[in-house]
Amino acid sequence: MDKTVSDLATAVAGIEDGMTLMIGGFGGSGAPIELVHALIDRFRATGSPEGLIVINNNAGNGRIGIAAMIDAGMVAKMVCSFPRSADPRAFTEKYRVGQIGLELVPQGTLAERIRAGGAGIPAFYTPTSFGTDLAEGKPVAEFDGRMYVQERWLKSDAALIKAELADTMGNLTYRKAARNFSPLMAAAARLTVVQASKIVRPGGIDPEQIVTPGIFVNRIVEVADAQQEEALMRAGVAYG
Amino acid sequence: MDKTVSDLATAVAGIEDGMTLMIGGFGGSGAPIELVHALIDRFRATGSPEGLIVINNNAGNGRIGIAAMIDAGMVAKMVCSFPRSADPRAFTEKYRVGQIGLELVPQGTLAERIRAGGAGIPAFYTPTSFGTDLAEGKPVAEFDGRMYVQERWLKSDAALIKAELADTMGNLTYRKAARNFSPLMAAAARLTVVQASKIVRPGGIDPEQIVTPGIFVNRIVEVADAQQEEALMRAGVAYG
Amino acid sequence: MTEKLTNAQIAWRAAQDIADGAYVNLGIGFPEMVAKFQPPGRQAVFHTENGVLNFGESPPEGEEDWDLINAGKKAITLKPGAAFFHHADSFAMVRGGHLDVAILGAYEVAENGDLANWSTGPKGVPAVGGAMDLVHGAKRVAVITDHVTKDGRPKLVKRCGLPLTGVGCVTRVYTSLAVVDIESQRFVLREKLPKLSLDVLQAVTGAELLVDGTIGDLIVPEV
Amino acid sequence: MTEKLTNAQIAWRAAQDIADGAYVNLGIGFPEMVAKFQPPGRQAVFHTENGVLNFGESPPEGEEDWDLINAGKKAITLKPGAAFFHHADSFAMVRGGHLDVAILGAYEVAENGDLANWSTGPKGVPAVGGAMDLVHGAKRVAVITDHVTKDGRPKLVKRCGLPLTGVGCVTRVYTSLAVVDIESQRFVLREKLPKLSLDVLQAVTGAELLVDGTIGDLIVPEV
Repeated sequence: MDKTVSDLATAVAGIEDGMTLMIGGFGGSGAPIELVHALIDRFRATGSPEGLIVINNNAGNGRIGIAAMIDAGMVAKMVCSFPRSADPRAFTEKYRVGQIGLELVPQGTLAERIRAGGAGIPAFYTPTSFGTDLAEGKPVAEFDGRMYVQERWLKSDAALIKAELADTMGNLTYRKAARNFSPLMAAAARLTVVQASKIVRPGGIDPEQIVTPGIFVNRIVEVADAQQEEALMRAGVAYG
Repeated sequence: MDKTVSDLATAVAGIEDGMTLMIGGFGGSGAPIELVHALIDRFRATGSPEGLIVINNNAGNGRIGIAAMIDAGMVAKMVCSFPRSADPRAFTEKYRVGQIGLELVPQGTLAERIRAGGAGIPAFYTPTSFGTDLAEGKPVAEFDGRMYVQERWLKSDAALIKAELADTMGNLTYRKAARNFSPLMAAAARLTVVQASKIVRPGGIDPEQIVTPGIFVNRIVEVADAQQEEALMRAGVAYG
Repeated sequence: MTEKLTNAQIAWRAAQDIADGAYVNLGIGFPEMVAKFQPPGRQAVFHTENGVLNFGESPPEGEEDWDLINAGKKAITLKPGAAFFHHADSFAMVRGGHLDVAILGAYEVAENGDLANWSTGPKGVPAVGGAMDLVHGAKRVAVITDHVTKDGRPKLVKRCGLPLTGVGCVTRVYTSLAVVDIESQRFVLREKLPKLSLDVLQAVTGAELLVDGTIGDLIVPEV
Repeated sequence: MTEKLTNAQIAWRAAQDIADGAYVNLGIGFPEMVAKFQPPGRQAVFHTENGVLNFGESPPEGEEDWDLINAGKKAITLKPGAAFFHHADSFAMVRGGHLDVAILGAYEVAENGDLANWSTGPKGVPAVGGAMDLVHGAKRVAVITDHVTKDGRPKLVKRCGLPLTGVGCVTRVYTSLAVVDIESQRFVLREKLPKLSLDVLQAVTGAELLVDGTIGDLIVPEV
């Protein structure tokens, strides 16, 4: 079994119009910039994929990564907890004129909904957001004298993930706080695509240290010197 | 901050009559034999703790560990998925004459209920057990055309856990499949007590490799040459 | 009905349907035997509920590491690319639909896909383990079983009489006499022992066997 | 009301109530300042929602590792004993009641413990982050805030007018003028600036301040 693919274009093949797409990362940490840009390249060449629903903690930063997807007109809706980042122009401009949708989800609920999607838990109760505008229309229930909001799982057609090490079977480690949502998204997506700084043979990662077991991963592509979104943004880089 | 205690008796102090106690391990792997035996020692010396509700995948094996607790008469009820182990005499004898209770929980539901307890999720839905005797009396609901059973979180007054490495702040690693329920129980208990093969200074475990962060741990005691339940059982050892 | 497949032969037949690279959970006991019979060139990744992916055979006696066991508490070994994880992650794999196949034993399988394999009734100590999770998680849930009980009663039945493990979950049954799919709540016969007549097979089956297209010959080597 | 505490002084006061070894989450922005003012001999363990426990100060400019950031996306460093974990585990810590204290900013705090700190209304792009989880997770949820808004209106109110972050969640408020507990859905005054009269303080507070025992002097060094 070898899940390695040779290039970024192959890695993101099969992500089509209207799909729901989870993208790992919290701000710039863990953002799979090269995979996202490969998807933008395809859109520029073919006009597809568009109409995407993108799930990420934020809604893009500067003119790169998810922000560049939004700029390019590929994103119909963002599902996120914090669309106001350091430089949220791309999202804000389209949101103000009604050209992009937003489902705002508290960060812990977003994480837990994605985790539930991967774990086969269709719904759960959380105290988070009870009594607030974000709980409107959701079922509530009392347990042990306290009120809770029912939340539904989140799944996706595909996930784009940035890992540190991968073995060819798809076992993954992450680098520092770049881990964030990625292990959850890997499990919640039908097609999980990973860019890893290095791909090693099976056995090249200690079984104790694997964070995402390969069962959750479909494709891996090596991106040895991956770009860092935060650095690109601070350098004022725009993609395309 | 130093969560280390000097001996096993101190480690299990505060576990009192009638408490709910999670005990890590799946069969013999990960069973914190020394902590369990320290609790039995106290019971033999003082008559307490008794009337315990014990949560573990199994219901003891041979005449050691949880089985020895049951033999000693400390356990009012087991919450487990598989009370029939290689040598389940201790539980079976008391169960047949109605001297011990049993709440039978499917293994994945047991894991998820404990995980929910640690994560502040009071209830969740699972497809597991729908339409079976084990779902009797539980609320059911339909999501996306499929039926699910509502399950409640499991929390406990205390947890006894076996780790491999611990640092003095309570960060833990485990050894191979001895991990099993322990990271979940550490989070779901009010008082989490850990026996570790080795205790190191903070920074002595790579932050990437910590499985249980110290926030979930209250006390650590070093047990350098911990006994292996399976080996003891095969040797026919009885505790006490 | 003197001629029937041995357990090993049933396991062999089930193993032929497992694709290379499939993620597979084998139930405790008889189903564990399936791992031995993977066709050459194919390598499945085996999952055990207690937190290991890609484990291999048992170590030689005396070399067991009792921290490295499977769900049946047997000592195992690791293959390259193995991973450890905790029980919640393990059952996320199960319940979340990440396993390609689960192969389980059965007391009874009903034509509506219901499975009974965890309790023979109120006597004794009940124990369920991970069976109820597995039947609702894997993409394909298959059963391997003798076609009839030790005293000759059908194990493929109209409706289960024993306590259920899961509702409508089984899609294929490999027996000592036949391979039967469950489709639209009916048994559909796919293969049978070549010398066995349909009538004789039907007589030891507790619900109607539909025939939909050709019935293949169930031919299994000595194993 | 010319005399009031600076933000740093409010943060200093809040820091005095954090025990040695406490697990603490500080909200983005102003609350982050609390970390600087831990009393000598005490060391809290700071948690950030994006998956780090026991982080320390920012690195010098130019030495940032942008894979090592806090919830405010600022570069951080690690202390010995730090740990990384994913977002679901991070919010298990939050929601599961494992944090001892969360200290957050506020637009409004009501005498019933309701907090509004995420939205100033329908205009602009809404963003909530982890605030709604934090207010229902930590064992103690405290707020640090100026006592009044920039245009002089009370931030401690009878009922919040802005969209809520959480219901009945705040137990203590550190302001530029006072320390106020919330008990049985009422504001209870614990400390005030020594020269400030109760009447003047009440006049800039949007709900009644109860007095229960002595009112301490809120004395804070220049920081």
